[in-house]
Amino acid sequence: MKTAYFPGCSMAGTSREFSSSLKEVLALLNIELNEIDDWSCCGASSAHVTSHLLATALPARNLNLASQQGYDEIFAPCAACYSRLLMVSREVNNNKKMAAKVEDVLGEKLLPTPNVVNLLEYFTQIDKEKLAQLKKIDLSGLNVACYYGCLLVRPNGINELDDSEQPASMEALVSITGAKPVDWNFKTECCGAAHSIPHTNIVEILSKKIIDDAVAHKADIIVVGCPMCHSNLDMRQRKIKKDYPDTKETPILYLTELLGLSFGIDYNKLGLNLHYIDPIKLIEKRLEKEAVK
Amino acid sequence: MAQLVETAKELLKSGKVSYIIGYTAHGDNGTKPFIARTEADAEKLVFNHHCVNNLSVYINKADIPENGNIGIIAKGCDIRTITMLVQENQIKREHIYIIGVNCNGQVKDIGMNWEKENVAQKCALCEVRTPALYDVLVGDLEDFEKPEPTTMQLIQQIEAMTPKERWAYWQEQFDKCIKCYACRQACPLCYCDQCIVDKNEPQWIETSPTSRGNLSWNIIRALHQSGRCVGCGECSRVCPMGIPIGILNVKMNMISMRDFGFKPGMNINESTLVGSYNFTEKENFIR
Amino acid sequence: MNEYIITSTNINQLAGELLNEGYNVVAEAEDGTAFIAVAAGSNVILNPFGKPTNLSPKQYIFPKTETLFYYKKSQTDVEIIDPTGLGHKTVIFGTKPCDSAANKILAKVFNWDYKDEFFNKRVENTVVIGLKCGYRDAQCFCTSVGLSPESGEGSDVFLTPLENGDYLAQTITEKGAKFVEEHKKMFDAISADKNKPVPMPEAPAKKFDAAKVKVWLDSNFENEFWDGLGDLCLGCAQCAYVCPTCHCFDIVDENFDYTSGRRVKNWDCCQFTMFTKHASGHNPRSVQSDRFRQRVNHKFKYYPDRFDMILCTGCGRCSRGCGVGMDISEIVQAIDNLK
Amino acid sequence: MKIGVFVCECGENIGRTVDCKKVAEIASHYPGVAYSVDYKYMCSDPGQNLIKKAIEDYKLDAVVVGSCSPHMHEKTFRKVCSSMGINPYLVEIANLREHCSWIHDNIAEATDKAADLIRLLVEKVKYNEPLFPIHVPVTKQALVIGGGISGIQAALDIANAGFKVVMVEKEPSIGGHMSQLSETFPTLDCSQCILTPRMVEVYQHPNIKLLTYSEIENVEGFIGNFKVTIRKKARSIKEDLCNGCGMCIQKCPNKKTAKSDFDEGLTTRTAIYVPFPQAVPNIPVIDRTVCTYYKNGKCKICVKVCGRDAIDFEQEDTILTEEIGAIIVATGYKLYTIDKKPADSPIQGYGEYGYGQYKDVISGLQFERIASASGPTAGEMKRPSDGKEPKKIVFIQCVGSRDESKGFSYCSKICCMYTAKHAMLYKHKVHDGEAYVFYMDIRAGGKNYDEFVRRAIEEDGVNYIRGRVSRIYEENGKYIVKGEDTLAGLPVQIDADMVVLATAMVAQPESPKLAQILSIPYDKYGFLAELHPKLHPIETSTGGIFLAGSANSPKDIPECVAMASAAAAKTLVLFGSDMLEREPIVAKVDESTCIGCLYCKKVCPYNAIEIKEIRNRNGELIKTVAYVNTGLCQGCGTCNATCPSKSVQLLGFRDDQIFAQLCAFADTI
Amino acid sequence: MEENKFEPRIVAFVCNWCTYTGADLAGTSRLKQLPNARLIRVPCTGRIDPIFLIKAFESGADGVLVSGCHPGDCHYNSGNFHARRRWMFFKELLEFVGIDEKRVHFSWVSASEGKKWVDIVDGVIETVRAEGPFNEYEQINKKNMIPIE
Repeated sequence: MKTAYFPGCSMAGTSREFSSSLKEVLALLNIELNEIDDWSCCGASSAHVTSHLLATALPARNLNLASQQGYDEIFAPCAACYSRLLMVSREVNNNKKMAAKVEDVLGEKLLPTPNVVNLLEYFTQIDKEKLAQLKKIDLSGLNVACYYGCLLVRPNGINELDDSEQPASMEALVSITGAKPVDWNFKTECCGAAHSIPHTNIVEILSKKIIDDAVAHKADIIVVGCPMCHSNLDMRQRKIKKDYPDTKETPILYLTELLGLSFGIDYNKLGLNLHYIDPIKLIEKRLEKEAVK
Repeated sequence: MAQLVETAKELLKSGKVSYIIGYTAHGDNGTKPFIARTEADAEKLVFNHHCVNNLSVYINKADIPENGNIGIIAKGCDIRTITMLVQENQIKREHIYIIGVNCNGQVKDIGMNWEKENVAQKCALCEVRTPALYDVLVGDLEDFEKPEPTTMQLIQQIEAMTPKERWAYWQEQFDKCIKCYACRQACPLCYCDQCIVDKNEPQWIETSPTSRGNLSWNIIRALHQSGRCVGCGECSRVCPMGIPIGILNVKMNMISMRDFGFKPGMNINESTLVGSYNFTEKENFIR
Repeated sequence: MNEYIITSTNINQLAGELLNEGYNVVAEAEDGTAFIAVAAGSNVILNPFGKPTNLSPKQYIFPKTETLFYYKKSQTDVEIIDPTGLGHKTVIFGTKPCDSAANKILAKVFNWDYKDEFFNKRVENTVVIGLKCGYRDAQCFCTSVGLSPESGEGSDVFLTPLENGDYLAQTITEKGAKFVEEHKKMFDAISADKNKPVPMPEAPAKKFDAAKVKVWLDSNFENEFWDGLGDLCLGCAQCAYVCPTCHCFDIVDENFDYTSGRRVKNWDCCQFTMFTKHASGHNPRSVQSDRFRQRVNHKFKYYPDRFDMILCTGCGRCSRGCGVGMDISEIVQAIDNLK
Repeated sequence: MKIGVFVCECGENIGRTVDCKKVAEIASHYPGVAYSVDYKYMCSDPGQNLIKKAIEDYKLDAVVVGSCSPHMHEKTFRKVCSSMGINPYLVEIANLREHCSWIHDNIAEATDKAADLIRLLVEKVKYNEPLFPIHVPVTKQALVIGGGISGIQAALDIANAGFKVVMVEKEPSIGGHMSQLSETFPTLDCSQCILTPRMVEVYQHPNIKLLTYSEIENVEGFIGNFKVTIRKKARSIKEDLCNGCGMCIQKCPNKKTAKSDFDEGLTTRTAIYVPFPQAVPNIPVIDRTVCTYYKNGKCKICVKVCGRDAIDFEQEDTILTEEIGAIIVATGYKLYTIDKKPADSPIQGYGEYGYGQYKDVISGLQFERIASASGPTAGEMKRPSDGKEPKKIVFIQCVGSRDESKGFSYCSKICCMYTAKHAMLYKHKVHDGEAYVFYMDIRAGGKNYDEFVRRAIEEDGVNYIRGRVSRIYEENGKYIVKGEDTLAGLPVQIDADMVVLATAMVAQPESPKLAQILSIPYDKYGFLAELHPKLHPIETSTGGIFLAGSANSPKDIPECVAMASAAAAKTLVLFGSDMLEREPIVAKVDESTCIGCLYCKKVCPYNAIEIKEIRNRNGELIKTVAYVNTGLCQGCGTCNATCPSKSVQLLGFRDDQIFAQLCAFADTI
Repeated sequence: MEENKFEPRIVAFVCNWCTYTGADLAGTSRLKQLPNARLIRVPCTGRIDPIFLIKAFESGADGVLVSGCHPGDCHYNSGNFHARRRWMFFKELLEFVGIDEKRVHFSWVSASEGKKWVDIVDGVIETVRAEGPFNEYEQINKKNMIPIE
């Protein structure tokens, strides 16, 4: 199994901390990510509301690049990229007409599409023991709400990793760190990503509900695996708090950051310093508490 | 082929098999089917490029007195027929000891020289140079120049014809037929005690070698083979009149491949095509 | 016996003329599978050095299928209609001695207790233009059955290839002489200087002594020699149908519809399981070895007994064509070598 | 052969477009036809007499009648002829009406065709052979698989008619799902009260042999002559000794080891247990998976307390075989698993409803238990999580059913009714409570059914909301039910105390396996298939095997009972005669030419082809050939067409008969 | 029928339970249809041996129609499934040896599809009429049948 790495725009931009923490963690597992050479937009942004063909051709190109470069699996940490790549690989395989059109657009033959995996699948593939061995700091005492958002375990029936309504795979990974995943309601509720730019007010309402429910179930932090979720929950949280003062400030971490923490990686290396809602204070507090006990 | 001889001797010595059906040298550079009953006989066994015969035909056609288990030397293609015979209840798997051979190509017909233009058609698209099923495997694979798949080409030519042309083509071919039934007798899967053509009351197929009888004979034979024929090509080979009967079967096989992804005799555990069905199946030709 | 020269061009000329005269003209097919009708304008293939055709020219005097009569039933009676066009005038070019010789052998059985008009009419109306044979292979054994690649036995006119490509034509029978007379202008007189026959390879060595073999057969119907002899025979009729002398046939009725049909005579073969199978299900020749013994005996014992002729011309077709390498000459040879 | 041809004018019906005189005239010239005549009404008495007379006068030995479709009068004319000593299968019917006169105008053409149709059959009938009905003996003992209400009803009907019945139930007690129910719609009478007496009746009936905690191992044979192998699982109790005092159960130390299936997991039970107090038979079972003794070889308290040393830890499964004449399959249903989907199952679960995650989101049957006086709450409305009385309750219909995305397209049929019932029961118990029902449609077809639903809405004030629920989540002790009111076109949100999911009926997971054992078809959901949805809803494609209850498809109690009685009736019809008479149109093997490739066996829809070994005098095997079990063969002839050597022939439609027809066709103008 | 006009001769093999009954329905509903088809009734399409079709052609048919129950409706559960698989090969085989597909027709006609039956019968007859007489087969028949004719 030769795996390609598809960063997508977020990893290079809004979610640099995701990217860096991921790299750091994998480094410990001495896994090196080999980026697809000359990758391009995954078509998630506005492509698929403007042109279906474009939205198909863009990911198809990347899939094909990967195949051409001899990869049989693509790892797309960004849930949006993942979703696009997955859906398109399905489409070109099942819809010959579309495949032909795409080939026409790209001006090249489509090779057998590689297997597409997201953050959860990627880490679930890694041997649990290996991860457990890396654990330096026990995060028990840290209550974590695992938030999957709308893409990580969907679409139902295609994404076979986990149940799309009551997923549990992230919890499994989180518990490696010793942190306690809380049982809560909004694991797969909408964060408003689609409206992120045009209707921030909607985003606020939706995101607030998520944060509130997490808090209501005693979560200290929310762990995510998707840049969109992260930006909505983290970046917008200040504004949310401004508009709804009752909101309890809750740091939002990427799964990789949480793992990194327990693997004893330096905060800044993980990019914890880049968060809008500073997680570091809270974490320190918790960990001290542990220490005192 | 010391390995082959040794294996054969061992089998006969141990009494695992009462005899072994194999090939022995015949003529200048030919072979012929041969039954080894003793270790001395086993010495005479050979395997080379001239072992085109499909010996599995002897499993239930020959009058060889059957006592105990049989050993047989078989190429991948022959073993596909053996698989069919097992699936069709003609022999129990445990009663036949298969000495599989890695096959490096065969000549078109007994006694031909081993040259590219003499390589049998069945070797052109062979997938079972190493058999899918055997009790012991002997010999090593060596590369050889595959022949042009002229059979396929011929089929495509015929398909390209108009119905009337096709009809004319086959009439010309079938008119040659003298009803010697060499095709039937040489076919390991034509094992009926009394072939439909030998049945009167009613005489579905006229026995006379005339255009009527010959047409229905060849059609019905191809039909009875469809989904069963493994394309060993013996029928075409033994036809004294040089009628390319085999391609009818090849054509049928192409259909079973296209519509069911099914190749007869490849997997002994797979259910046969004839006698099984799927609820939904190609029926665009049915109104 | 008169001798003439006929040029290869004249042979084709002759063929054309014969067609105009309404003859069936028959000669080797290009692919060498059989003797076929020569179409107007196409050349007659003479192939002295080529392998004998897969199928012998037997079919022109004893066809693979022949309608004996047609019938039409009504509620009360049956109407019988004779077939037409029986025994059409035919000329066969270039039969090798081993083929030409066959007709005489067959004539015996077809005129034995009952005179077979179908056969006789055909022989009567057929002119056989034989050809000296220059082909030798492992299966040839004409010399072992008292023939030779050079004999005109059974031909009406016998051709010998000359070095300049012409042929020496010898009239063997009355019919032959008459035929040549009728087409005189195609035949030139012999001119001593340029009549060098093409040198022929040595006649095939005798494989066995037929007389000696018969003696053994006379007393060894039951003998372990026969056991398992046919084990590997597939029991098809290739050997019999290509054979110039095999003459077994089967008579069946075929319906066209519910009132009319025909009675046909088709080739049959002693190697078929069904050949001797009784209605009861009992089969006196139950295993292939019995059937093969029958084949050998019929050719080298029964026929000689009855007609003082061996039912074999040594053309070796049966062996060449056999899919599993059964070779009758080898087997008879083996008998010869016994004890 | 002397064949008589009788052309019927059917009044004007045939006569108008077919010149029957001419047809009869033409037919009279066909070879083999000894007599040919036309008449106005062949099926009338004079017509029949005309045929009889002709048979006598002309010594006819076969008859072709040109008349209406054989589906109309074949029987009639066959009777007429057999009354004159002609075997009914030497009579053929040419369809001159439906297939000729009624569909053509041109008299010449129609007449030609009529003559042809008759000629074809004249030729065929020449090859017809006399056939005689096949008689198979009937074992007059029925097997009822399943001891639910359907099985009970069928068993009692048959037993009361005086025939022996073997009832096999896989659970330790009979009663099935009905015994779990509290009240039943539309009358709200107590389920237990009407069921228990019947259970006891079964137990005590002299004609019924009750085998609980048993399963069908194998079924051989055919209608009237089945041989059934039954596995009686080890109860670890000697049934003959146990008097059901229940001491062992009281004293069993591991009280809470297992969830109670009967209470749908709402309560726990001991390792040695009877499923429920009114269980029949009232004999405990030891659950070997949890019992301490089987775990670590110690305990044996039950042995000590049992006054009749009925406990037998070494007891093993026993295999018994029964001779059976007819089988009634009443294996019932199972509830759809609402839980989040199991990794292996192709069915999507309802994770969004949080069943299994939230204690107070429960299934229909669980609600039945809560509502039931014999249930865990003794019939009081208490929610599982904290035992509080739910003040707001939401019922969701069509959970599992009618939902393609979850893999079920069918309607579970009973949910509308039982949800209405649930809502009512709730309102009757919690007067100040609010009940909401989310529905797609209300399907209340049936006697007093719609009235029942209306009552729930109008008298008991249950709020019906037309729409689906998208999500349920818990928020400080409340369950937020988010859905849509499609009539108002508005999203709705209800903070409920308890949610009841009207889960669909699905087939028993084992039913495909059972179907294979019985060789009867089943649909893609695993429900057992009837022979014909309208005309043969009880029969299966295998003669002598009948269906009852929801093993066939979702059904409510009245339907199950009706169907069970119907199945019983079918069985009694079968038992009515000692010999079973069957159409002799069956396949026959020519063993002399059969080569035993057994493709016929592969294609036979009825497993009617068996393998027969042919041995010589010394008992050595010569060959194996196909053999047709005429008891099973239904006469489709697929084997005949498949057989390469035509060694198997379908009597009545043999090759030579069809060949003859085709030869006759050759003369068609 | 006047001489010059060609009237195709059609043999129709139909199953007893669906198509034959469907044809009955067509009759009882008085749906007019062309008179060129001759029905041969068999219990099930499973019984229809491809060899019937060949014999039909030998017997001078210009076209053949085979019809039975829809998949799943088979009175014998699975007879028509095996038939369907058989035809799949047979049809292409016939085409391959030069028997035009326009002369061999297959259909599912249920007992309730009287109208469909009529459409199919008329359809087949017209297609074959357009094809003209099956000369190829006539010729090989003649070869045997001389001098009768």
